Amino acid sequence: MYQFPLLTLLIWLPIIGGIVVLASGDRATDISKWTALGFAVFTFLISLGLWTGFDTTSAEMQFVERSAWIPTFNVEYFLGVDGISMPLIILTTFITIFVIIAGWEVITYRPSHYMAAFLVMEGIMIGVFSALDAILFYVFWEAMLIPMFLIIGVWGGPNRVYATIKFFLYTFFGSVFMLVALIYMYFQAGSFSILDFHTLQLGMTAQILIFIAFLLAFAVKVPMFPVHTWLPDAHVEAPTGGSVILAAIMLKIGGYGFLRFSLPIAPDASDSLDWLIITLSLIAIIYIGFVALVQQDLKKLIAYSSIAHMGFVTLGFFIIFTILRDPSATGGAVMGIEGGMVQMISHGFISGALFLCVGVLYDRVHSREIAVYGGVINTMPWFGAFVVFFAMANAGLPGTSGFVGEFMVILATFRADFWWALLAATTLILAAAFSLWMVKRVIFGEVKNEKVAALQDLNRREAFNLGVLATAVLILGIWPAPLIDVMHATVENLVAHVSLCKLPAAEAAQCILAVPTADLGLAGQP
Amino acid sequence: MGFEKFLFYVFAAITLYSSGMVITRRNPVHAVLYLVLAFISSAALWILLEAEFLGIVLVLVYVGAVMVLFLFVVMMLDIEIDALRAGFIRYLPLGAVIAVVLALEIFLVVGPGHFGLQHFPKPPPVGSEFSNTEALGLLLYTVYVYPFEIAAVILLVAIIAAIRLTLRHRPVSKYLDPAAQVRVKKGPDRIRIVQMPTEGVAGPTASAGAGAKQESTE
Amino acid sequence: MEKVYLTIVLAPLIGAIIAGFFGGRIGRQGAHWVTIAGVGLSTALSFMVLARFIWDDEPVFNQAVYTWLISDGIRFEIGFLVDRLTAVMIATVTFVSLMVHIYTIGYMADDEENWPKDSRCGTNSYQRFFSYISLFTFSMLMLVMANNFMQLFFGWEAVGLVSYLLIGFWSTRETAIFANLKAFLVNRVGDFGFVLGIAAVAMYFNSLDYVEVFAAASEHADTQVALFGGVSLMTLICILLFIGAMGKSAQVPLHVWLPDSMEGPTPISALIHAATMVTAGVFMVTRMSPLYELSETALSFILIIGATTALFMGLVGLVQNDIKRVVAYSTLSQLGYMVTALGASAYAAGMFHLMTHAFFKALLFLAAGSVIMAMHHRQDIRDMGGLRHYMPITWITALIGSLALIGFPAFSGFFSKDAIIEAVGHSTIYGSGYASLLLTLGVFVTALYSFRMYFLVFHGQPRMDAHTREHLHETSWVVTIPLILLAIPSVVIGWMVVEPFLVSNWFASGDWNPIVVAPDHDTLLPIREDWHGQWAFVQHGLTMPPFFLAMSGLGLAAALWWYLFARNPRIDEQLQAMGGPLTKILEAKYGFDTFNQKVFAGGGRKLGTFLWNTGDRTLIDGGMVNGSAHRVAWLAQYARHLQTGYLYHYAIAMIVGLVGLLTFFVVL
Amino acid sequence: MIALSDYLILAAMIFILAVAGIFLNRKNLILILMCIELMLLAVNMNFVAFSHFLGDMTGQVFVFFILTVAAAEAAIGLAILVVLFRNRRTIKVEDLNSLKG
Repeated sequence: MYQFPLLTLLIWLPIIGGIVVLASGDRATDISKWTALGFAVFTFLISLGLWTGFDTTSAEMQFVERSAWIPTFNVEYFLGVDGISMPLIILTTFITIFVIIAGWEVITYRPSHYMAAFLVMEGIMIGVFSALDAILFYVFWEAMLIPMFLIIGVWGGPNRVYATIKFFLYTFFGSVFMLVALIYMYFQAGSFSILDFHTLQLGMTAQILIFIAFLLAFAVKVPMFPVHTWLPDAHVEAPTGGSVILAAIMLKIGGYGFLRFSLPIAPDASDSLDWLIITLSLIAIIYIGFVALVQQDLKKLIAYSSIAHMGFVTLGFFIIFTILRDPSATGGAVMGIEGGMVQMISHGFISGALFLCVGVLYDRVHSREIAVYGGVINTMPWFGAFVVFFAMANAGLPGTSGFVGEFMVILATFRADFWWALLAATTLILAAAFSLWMVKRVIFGEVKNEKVAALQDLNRREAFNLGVLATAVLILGIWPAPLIDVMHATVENLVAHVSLCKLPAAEAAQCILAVPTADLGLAGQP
Repeated sequence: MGFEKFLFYVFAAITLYSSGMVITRRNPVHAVLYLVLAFISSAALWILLEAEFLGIVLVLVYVGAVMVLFLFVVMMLDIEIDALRAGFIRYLPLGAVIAVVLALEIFLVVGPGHFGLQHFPKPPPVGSEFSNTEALGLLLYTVYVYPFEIAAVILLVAIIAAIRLTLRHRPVSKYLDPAAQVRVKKGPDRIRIVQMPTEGVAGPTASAGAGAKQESTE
Repeated sequence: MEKVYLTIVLAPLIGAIIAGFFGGRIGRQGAHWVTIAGVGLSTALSFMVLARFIWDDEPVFNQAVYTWLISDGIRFEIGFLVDRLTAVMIATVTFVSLMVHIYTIGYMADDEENWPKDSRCGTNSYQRFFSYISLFTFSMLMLVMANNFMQLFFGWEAVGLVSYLLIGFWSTRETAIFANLKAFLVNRVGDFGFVLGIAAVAMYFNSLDYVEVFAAASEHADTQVALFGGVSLMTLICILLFIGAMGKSAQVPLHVWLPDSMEGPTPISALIHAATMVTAGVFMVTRMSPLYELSETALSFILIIGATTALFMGLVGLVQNDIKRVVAYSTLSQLGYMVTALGASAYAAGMFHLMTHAFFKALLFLAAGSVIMAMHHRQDIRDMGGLRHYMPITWITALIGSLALIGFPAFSGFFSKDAIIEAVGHSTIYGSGYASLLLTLGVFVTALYSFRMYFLVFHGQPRMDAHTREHLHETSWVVTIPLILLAIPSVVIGWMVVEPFLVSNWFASGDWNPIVVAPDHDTLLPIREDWHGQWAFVQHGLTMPPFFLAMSGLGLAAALWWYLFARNPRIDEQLQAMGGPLTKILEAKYGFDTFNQKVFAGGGRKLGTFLWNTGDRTLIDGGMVNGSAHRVAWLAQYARHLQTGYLYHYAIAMIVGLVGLLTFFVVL
Repeated sequence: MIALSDYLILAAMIFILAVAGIFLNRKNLILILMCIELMLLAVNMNFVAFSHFLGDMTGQVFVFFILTVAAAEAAIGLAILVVLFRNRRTIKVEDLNSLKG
């Protein structure tokens, strides 16, 4: 059956766009900017086709494209989306538009290259989310580093070399272990298809090693404590657009990886090591919350807050095993994963918007120090309103998208353990404390100095960016059902898959999870 | 000992001797000439192996072009031979040891024990109607046509690279740049309007005045 | 009816949006008219709903508006549950809100003066203020009309947000933005418990819908949770939810934000921090009565917290000199009364006091605001005095409010407060004796601080400076009309509703009874049995200790601050000096603020700095990240000598390697 | 009859001589280049010999390509040498140590 190759188009259109923009060069910057924006908007419109054409009742991969790539090693060009990756792709195409707009006037050094880098980045990230072949995934995964490396390294701040190298080495360090795991599974499964990996029976030792390999890759990306320190540095040095993409989308790739690889491939290892992830997540929530509180640099503060929020994502993903182990539990696992997913999407909007806000200030004053500001609302009332709004969303105020994920994860965590839920819920206090204390020092108060007094309120471009993001945050907060509906079938299937023991018959005695009745009757393929 | 065997040993001896000379002659010109000899005798050996086309190519292309290039370069550059030869003896022991070890090992592998006639019998000689060149050409232009094209490109790249590397614009040499001539536009490229100070008619008086001043300072 | 309820909720929201986003375009007039129209419409419809509940026996409305999301079998919905309890709440909320809207026209008229000259934020602050209070009305209505826990939490936080915005409304004042941050954070501490309570409900009931949860509550009456060595599930849920209420309704020890919140403009102190938002906790517990009735431990906890708040916060009110802070501590104390009533299972009495308090406390705050306006935004009661000559309407209405507050017979506060004290007296659960004693003493304290303020402000010699005195005059009609309109219910509402509220269980309609009381907790039973009409109740009250205590408090206040003060203006300071260490403790507000500031705020910051410096920067970055880089660099120092740069070295190395490999393959 | 091993041994001896030549003339870039040519000759000799004894023309095709590439290599190598000499006035390998760590 012929199917329109929507995913291929989504991946390559922005990349081609990037090349076109690159080729158009800086002679006529207006043309290249408009071209870039055109490509970004067009990609976004096309990506909406994923949403409208998506069958929410099915947990199968959709929009599948499959053709041989490197036949010798059975590597395929294998694309497809399900309810987990589809929202993330749309988030990617959506956020890219704002990144392009945000760089419109601010980037004066080779603007066309800047725009091109983001377009290429967009295509690669869509590739990561839609690849179903492990090698294809790995190629996109690593390729993603290149544009980001350039974005930070070329348009970054004064300490950008340190930050880029730290960023690059950190992420690279993690991902090589993943490659080893992928190759190992290739030898076991005879193909690089991720769906084949899902149904692969693996012994406990193998599962644990694979799990740790994936953990190293994804934990760096998420980032989880204690491999998070690259993020604040990268954020501080990155240009605004880079920070937005980094926070809004790249971090999500780690979370996505847990759902696509760790959980379904090594459910028994995830089950036996879930305490590790939960501990790290809770540390991220509390420890990082306190660290964020004392940051003197706006971007660092938001970066740390991102880490804390991503802690909720991993907590939601791995809390499910405690619930699954408990025979008396009446559900909650699905809610944990869905909460984590919603948190990822919502954090994409909120952190992106917060970094745009910092960018607005930085473009005017060229400082990110909190101490430099004070009383900004007196000269920039609309901007102040947006910052307060997004800070509230960051603190998880109901009615904004930030609440939905946090609420669901806390609800799910409570089913697993009261004390974990108690610790997780401290974020209500900590997130409010660091967000609003920042607001108090930057936005409110008397006009602190002449720089602040000379500030001009948002221009149309900035107001558009923040306004659209604020609308998105509100809509998602007021009516998240469409988002949940999209992922519901997939997540339920994933939980069904994860709740079965995958150990071979010889080790079946070690199964904590339910033993599948039929031989490898692993509840279909998530 | 058949004639073929005789030829083999003669040419093999010449090849080895000239190779030895290549690495031991003080004068690079001699070394290159010996290298040429080694190549020619190898070509003869290849013809013995019924690889006529390659043998001829080796002589024509390699000896005729590449080695001449070597010779040309060696002669063009003004090289201090003695300085280059220093340390020759010093490294002889190490070189000898390595060579001996290497030789032993290779002989262990490629000796008659593995590659003797009983393992690889001499193929029957092909008839006179068989053309080695034709067979090679058939293969090159059908199965290996893409690598062949690529090889052509590599040669082209090598030519361009060599030219580009050695090209230099001598400031003293006069030459025309057609590209620049074509690009000339009306206006500033063709005509240059030069600002000249007007030489007023009152010049002599002014100079007279200056002269008067000079006189007064004197 | 769904459309009516939607209109009630959305009309203020639409007003808020128009005034907020298009404030500059529609101007001040437009802004206050559009918001008043919105809230006015809500008020009218709310009264219509109330009327239909009273006379037409309107059926209970419980319906979802839309599904927020469904996950794991739990439906999260946005929907309304409107029964008589809700009807009373929405009528009270919208009415007080409407009064405050009207009053604000006068109060905020010269608001630009509160902003620095170069502030672009101050230009539309008038419109913004209206937008906020309308938004608040929307949030509060969402809270009280919710039919599930999630929406309750939405309203709960949304009112917190608006409260945050309004306390920090004059954002150039350092104290204001300190207070709003504090308010939000302390509320968040409460919400922290609240959200865990909701999570517990979701876990054990698999639903967040009120009706479903309440129906299943009795099944879980004996469920034990393995925490703290075994605790009843109901106790856990109820205490967790009540922690939220402690934050919102400012109960000890989470009360610290309320006095500071007086930094906000006075209309919102009346609306949010007296009449409506702070009573959300009381409403919530009443709504959850089917759950609370199942846990005596939780009720005792509530009782003790409430009683403690009621007396000790009242005592602090005695030493305050800021007119708004006195009222604020009085609010704290009265909230304590309401909460104590809940602890004694006298939910109806709690709701009753909530309602009467909404009127008379809003009245008192608005009167205080009127005084503040006349005094050119000076708030120290020691600089006032004799205002009754200049501001007769404010004086009379303030007197009515104060009398209602101290529970003067036949005023609204009398009925509600008496009912509470009596109910607590009948309660038998743990801590009821303590609570009963504290509440009774509290009556005396209430009368004392209320009339201390009243006499200092309205009686005696004027003590303000000459300039202010020249400009003293009664405030405009937009201020006085709400005062009068609030004064009327402050007097009569108690008389009107005491019977339906307390005696005939009016809240129950059909087979739906929102206020569930276990038979052995029914502390209002004696009142019901002994009911012979309002007159009899008043007469009975005249023989009870609370009345004598109130009167003696009033008398003492009159003696001290009316009679003695006229002769010796320094009497206040002398009295406080006599108090000695006691005054110190009261002035320090029992040290809560200092403690929080030092331990939580300071400790948190210190901990954060420590974790950042030691954890992130030294251990992770210094040790692991840059450390490994340094190790590599150190190694490279030695390894770099291998790179001689001589071609032949590389060639030789290559050949030696080749020989090595060959040896390996051939020999081995 | 000449066996395959004879050719292989001959090729090996040429190769070893070339290796030894690199050791002995380690300072003379031109001679190093010539030694590399000798090595390639040895390799080609192997190819031709195997091609003959296995009756497979592919070996000769390979030699053909090697010759092509070797010619290119020699051309560029010599060009680099000329440039080097022009810039440094020497081709002594000892002087070429910019890559020293």
